[in-house]
Amino acid sequence: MKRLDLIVSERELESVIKALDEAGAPGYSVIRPVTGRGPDTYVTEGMDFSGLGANAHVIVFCEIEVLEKLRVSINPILNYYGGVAYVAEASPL
Amino acid sequence: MKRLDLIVSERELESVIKALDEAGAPGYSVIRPVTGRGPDTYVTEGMDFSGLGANAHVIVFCEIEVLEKLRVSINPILNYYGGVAYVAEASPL
Amino acid sequence: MKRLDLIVSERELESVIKALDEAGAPGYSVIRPVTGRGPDTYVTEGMDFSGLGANAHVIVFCEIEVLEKLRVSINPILNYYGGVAYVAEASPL
Amino acid sequence: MITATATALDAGLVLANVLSPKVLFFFLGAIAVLLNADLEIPAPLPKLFSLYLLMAVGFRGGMALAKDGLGGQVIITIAVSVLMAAVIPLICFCILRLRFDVFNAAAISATYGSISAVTFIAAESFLQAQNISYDGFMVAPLALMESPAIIVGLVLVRLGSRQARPGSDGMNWRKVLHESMLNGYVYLIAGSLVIGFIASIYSPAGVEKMEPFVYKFFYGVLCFFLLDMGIVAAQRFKDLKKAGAFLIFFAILMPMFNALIGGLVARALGLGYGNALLFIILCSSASYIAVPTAMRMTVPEANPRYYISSALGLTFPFNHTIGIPLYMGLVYKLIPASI
Amino acid sequence: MITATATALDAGLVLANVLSPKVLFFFLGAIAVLLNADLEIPAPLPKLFSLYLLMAVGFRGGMALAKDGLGGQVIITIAVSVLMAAVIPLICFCILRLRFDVFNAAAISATYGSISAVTFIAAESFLQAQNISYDGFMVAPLALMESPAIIVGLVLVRLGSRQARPGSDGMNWRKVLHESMLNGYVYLIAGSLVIGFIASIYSPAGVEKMEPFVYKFFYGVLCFFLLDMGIVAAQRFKDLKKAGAFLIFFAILMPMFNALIGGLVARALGLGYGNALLFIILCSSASYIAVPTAMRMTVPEANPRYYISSALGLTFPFNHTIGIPLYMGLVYKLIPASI
Amino acid sequence: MITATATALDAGLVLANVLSPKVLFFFLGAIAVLLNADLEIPAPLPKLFSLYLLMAVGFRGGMALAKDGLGGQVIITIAVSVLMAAVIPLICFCILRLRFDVFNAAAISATYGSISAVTFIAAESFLQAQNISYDGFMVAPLALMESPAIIVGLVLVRLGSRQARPGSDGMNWRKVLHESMLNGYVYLIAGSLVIGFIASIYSPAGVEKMEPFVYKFFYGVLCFFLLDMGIVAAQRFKDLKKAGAFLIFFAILMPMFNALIGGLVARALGLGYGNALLFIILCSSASYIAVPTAMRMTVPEANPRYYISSALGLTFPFNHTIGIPLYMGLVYKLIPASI
Ligand SMILES: Nc1ncnc2c1ncn2[C@@H]1O[C@H](COP(=O)(O)O)[C@@H](O)[C@H]1O
Ligand SMILES: Nc1ncnc2c1ncn2[C@@H]1O[C@H](COP(=O)(O)O)[C@@H](O)[C@H]1O
Ligand SMILES: Nc1ncnc2c1ncn2[C@@H]1O[C@H](COP(=O)(O)O)[C@@H](O)[C@H]1O
Ligand code: NA
Ligand code: NA
Ligand code: NA
Repeated sequence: MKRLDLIVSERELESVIKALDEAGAPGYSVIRPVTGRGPDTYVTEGMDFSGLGANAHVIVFCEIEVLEKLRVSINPILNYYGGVAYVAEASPL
Repeated sequence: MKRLDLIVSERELESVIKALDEAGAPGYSVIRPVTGRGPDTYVTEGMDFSGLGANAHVIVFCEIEVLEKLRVSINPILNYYGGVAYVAEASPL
Repeated sequence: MKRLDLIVSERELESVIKALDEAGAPGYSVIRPVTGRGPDTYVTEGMDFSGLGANAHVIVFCEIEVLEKLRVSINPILNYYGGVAYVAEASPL
Repeated sequence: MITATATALDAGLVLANVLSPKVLFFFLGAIAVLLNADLEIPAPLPKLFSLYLLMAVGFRGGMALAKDGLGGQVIITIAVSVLMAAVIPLICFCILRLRFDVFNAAAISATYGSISAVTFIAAESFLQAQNISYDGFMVAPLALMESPAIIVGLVLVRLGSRQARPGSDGMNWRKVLHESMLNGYVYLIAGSLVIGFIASIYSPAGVEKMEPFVYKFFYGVLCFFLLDMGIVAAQRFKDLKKAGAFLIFFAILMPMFNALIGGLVARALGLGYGNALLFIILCSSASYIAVPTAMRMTVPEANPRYYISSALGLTFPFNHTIGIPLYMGLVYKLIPASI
Repeated sequence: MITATATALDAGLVLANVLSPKVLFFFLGAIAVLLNADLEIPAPLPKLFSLYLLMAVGFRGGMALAKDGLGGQVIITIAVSVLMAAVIPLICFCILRLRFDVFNAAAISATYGSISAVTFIAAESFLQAQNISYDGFMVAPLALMESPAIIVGLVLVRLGSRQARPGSDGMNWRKVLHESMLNGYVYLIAGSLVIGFIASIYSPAGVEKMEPFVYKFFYGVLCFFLLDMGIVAAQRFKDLKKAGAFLIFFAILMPMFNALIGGLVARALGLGYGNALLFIILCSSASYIAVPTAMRMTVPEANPRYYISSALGLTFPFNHTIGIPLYMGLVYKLIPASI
Repeated sequence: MITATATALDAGLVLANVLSPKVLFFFLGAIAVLLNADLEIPAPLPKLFSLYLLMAVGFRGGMALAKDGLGGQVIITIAVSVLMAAVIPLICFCILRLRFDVFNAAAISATYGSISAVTFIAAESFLQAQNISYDGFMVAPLALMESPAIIVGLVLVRLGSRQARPGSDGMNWRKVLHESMLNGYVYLIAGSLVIGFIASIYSPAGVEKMEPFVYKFFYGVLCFFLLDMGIVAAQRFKDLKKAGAFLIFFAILMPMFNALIGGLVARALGLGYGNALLFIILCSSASYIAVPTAMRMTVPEANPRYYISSALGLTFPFNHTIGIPLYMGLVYKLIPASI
């Protein structure tokens, strides 16, 4: 099994989840709000009041085939709007 | 060292932590609320007001022996009530 | 690429982030509040009202060279104040 | 002739209720979901509102109890309401077994045996707006009706399911009782009631300082909370549609039937207009607090989609909009005016 | 002579405004950032305050609308304010293009075309403190000025950027309209306005129970919220400094220029003192709610550092401290006293 | 004879205090922990309450200060209270060294040198309920007593620990001073005090609008907060039991001893009944806000279990229930009635 960690803006969460559903991910978990920094962006809780929100952390445990599909649907979102996605190994307890 | 990621309902958190203590886990961290979806369940923040709560994410860094014990105590909880548990490699910084 | 998971008290978050910046981490994400237990400490949300806070979980995806520098700057903080840091493999989606 | 007047009255009551701020905010939340508007009340704000509402309603109940005393109808009314919490699940169970397995039928039944504190609060607001008096002791069943409903639900599971269940060996009744009686919300409302009672007697200065908090602020928080409940209910209603027509009918007809039973019992108890409405609400509303939590723990075989969605997605909105004024109409028909 | 009086007046107004609790709490937050004090108002508390403020200001507006009716200047004033939300971005765009690319210029322009609800609320408080009357209908533009500003912003991007953009193939105008009109906050203020209006007519008892919540409690929450806004604005101001002098000047001079236009239009519309000030605030304030959210989605090429930091880091504090009394001085000069 | 009356008086005072809503809600929280009820007030709600309480108490203090002025006993009383924050840790240290190492003894001492804002607030409420007047300036020490206590604590560590400590090379006194004076809560209470003072003079209209927020709402939030504190204190009490009998005795006897010193000083200062009680509370209460935070940073060798649990798990509940009325009895004995 694989483990995918996605960190995206809360604003893109909906489209990321749609992509997960369409790629056949067996499930996912979402943690928010997440703050952070990228190479040239900076996200704090400060904009919470405005609805702009902060980031969300999405964890997906899935087979490698699902990742292939996600690569196609999610990478463009990350490239356009920002965010990171990393894959690691994971095995059920 | 191993890293165990557990995602369970907040309602089962207490019994999961009890199992961790009994298995001799050197420590653990808990993040909540966590929302998410499994193959046929769906957990949102919406029931927050009701005390039913959402999910919790438990991270445990431990030796492999602890995992052996946890397999016995935690897997039945996950099978009966739902939730996921995945293991990965991890080494101290 | 490597994935570094840090769990430290919210009180040390600022100095940890400073260390990340100085070590040239390309970015990081922060989740809080996190509760948990170590070998002989116990952190709950209960002290939230007091400003003492709970823990924070910091995730860093970075090259191994950054980890070398962090080992020097962050390990002393963890040794003095507590907290854990674990490294794992990760590859971009 | 009388019927015509009563019906006309009902329509006026429905309008007065539906166009009150609290119900309009509920709709605002529900419509946000339908239009997919990006309106969200993030955790733990809804919890803040529900803690506040339970604390305030308990405290107010305690104050009223201290003023009115425990004589007359008080003890008997409370006792009968606890009885209703055990009887109603039995009726529900018989109906639900037509379509559902034992586990789901029992879990839904327990939900309908118990009560919705917010529906009760809304009914109090309605009575205040209509200038109809009621007694503070009617709050007490809010803290007492969860446990019997849960216990009856579990007995039904026990009797109904033949094979042994994994979790049920030497099934920890203690854990169940604990969960049902020491659920945080049940505990808070009961505790606030006791505090309101004690403080009214021994600390009038403290009570006076508490009053702006529990009175002036109350209705606004109720509106805020109902805004959130509108969102949740509309989301749950989507779920409910998947569960099929039977449960949809059940979630509307059962409260009405329970209201009728409640009305008849209220009449037998000799309750006045206000108390009778509140008694009916206790019977017809369904729990989405302690019971689902207890069911999740003790009957995980049941699908929360069924028992939560029916209570929240339909019974709750129904009672808040049409139910309360409808039951008021019922009260006018059943209860002799002289009381 | 008249100028001297007016200027003296301004200084008094500035002082009265700057030394009011709301502005002082704003400073307290800002100074905390400068001194690096460990003061933090964690999520989602600021959201609680902003939800409450929008709900209350909408409800109060609806109540006033129900009392005053929709006759006279109402419709025309609302229509013109919507027009201003489209015209102001065009002016801003021309100026911003001197230094910024199309994407950033358009995003900042949209921000300044729209409004800041909290600045509006602060201006209302200011008028109340000065005992100057204003009309409830002035709240309506708060819900109506976001969409035109966003749409004009996007049209500018379309016209200005020659090459095709990845996200813009068959660019989903529907999505944009949805985002701009069904933004949670816009929806909440509009919905609360409608509820306040309906309930005032059909549920006076409900409105009465709502009053302590929307009135008594209001100013304190505003102070609490401004404490947070002081923190955020000071953090954003640090960002703004990196963006350079041009944007800093823009973030102060543009609101003043927009205020002047607004003042002239208000005079042409024949608005009274109070309404004229609120109209000017609609023109001169910049959005940090719906517009940045929409811009992030539709013009990700633009750097949020520019459009959020200019609106929040400078225009917002400027308007709250000096702007409001300054514009009041402008109103006294432009508007004939007889109205 | 006089003693008998005084003792009888004490019992009445204890009852009046213990049966007030605020103390009863504290018990409700504590009992929830004992019964393992599932009652939880999730983060950041307790922070919301504490921010509000500090903001309101500071603002009210500022208002009172503006009314009463800075003459007479004001400056001297404030100065002496700051002195007490430095003297009390020295006494505590000598006692604690009997059982604890330098680090823990110093950290606990600093805790007891500083103050508990919520205990102070509760004492104000108690005085109001007893119709005993007090002065607004007594709030000022709340913002001034943290720093001296922290500094004395660190000096004790320096003097007491012989070997060099890792963090202490060129030990950043600047960082320590920053942490102690610009702690978020200390900053907020001081800032709100200044705002209340300034606004009272220059913005009476603003202050008037602030009043419902800081007065009417106050006691209810205090109860809500004390419900949470009851939960936290009971959890901490479990910790404290592990720490042994010495610390348990210390956590009850030390506040009483400090109260006695405080009472004698209050008498020497010629304070009236109300001010004397508040002065005693400043002496006898222990900090769980700025001091633990500073100790964690500067004396990580000390175990938080000791210094947090003693202050929160026992001293806090003791002062809230028995302490306040007990000290009032002390005031009646020590202070001549004529004042
Ligand atoms: N190297 C990284 N490690 C962990 N999180 C990151 C990293 N880079 C970016 N992020 C997260 O992804 C968000 C978006 O980053 P960006 O794509 O640079 O705008 C940031 O706000 C961080 O929360
Ligand atoms: N494949 C998955 N990846 C990540 N989280 C999951 C996955 N499956 C389930 N979860 C989480 O575990 C919770 C319980 O899932 P379940 O066991 O299917 O009821 C869900 O609500 C998710 O938060
Ligand atoms: N083995 C572990 N696994 C996961 N989290 C841990 C572990 N040990 C400690 N932690 C986290 O790190 C925090 C500080 O631990 P300590 O360094 O033991 O004081 C704890 O409160 C936990 O949140
Ligand atoms: Na019921
Ligand atoms: Na504008
Ligand atoms: Na003290």
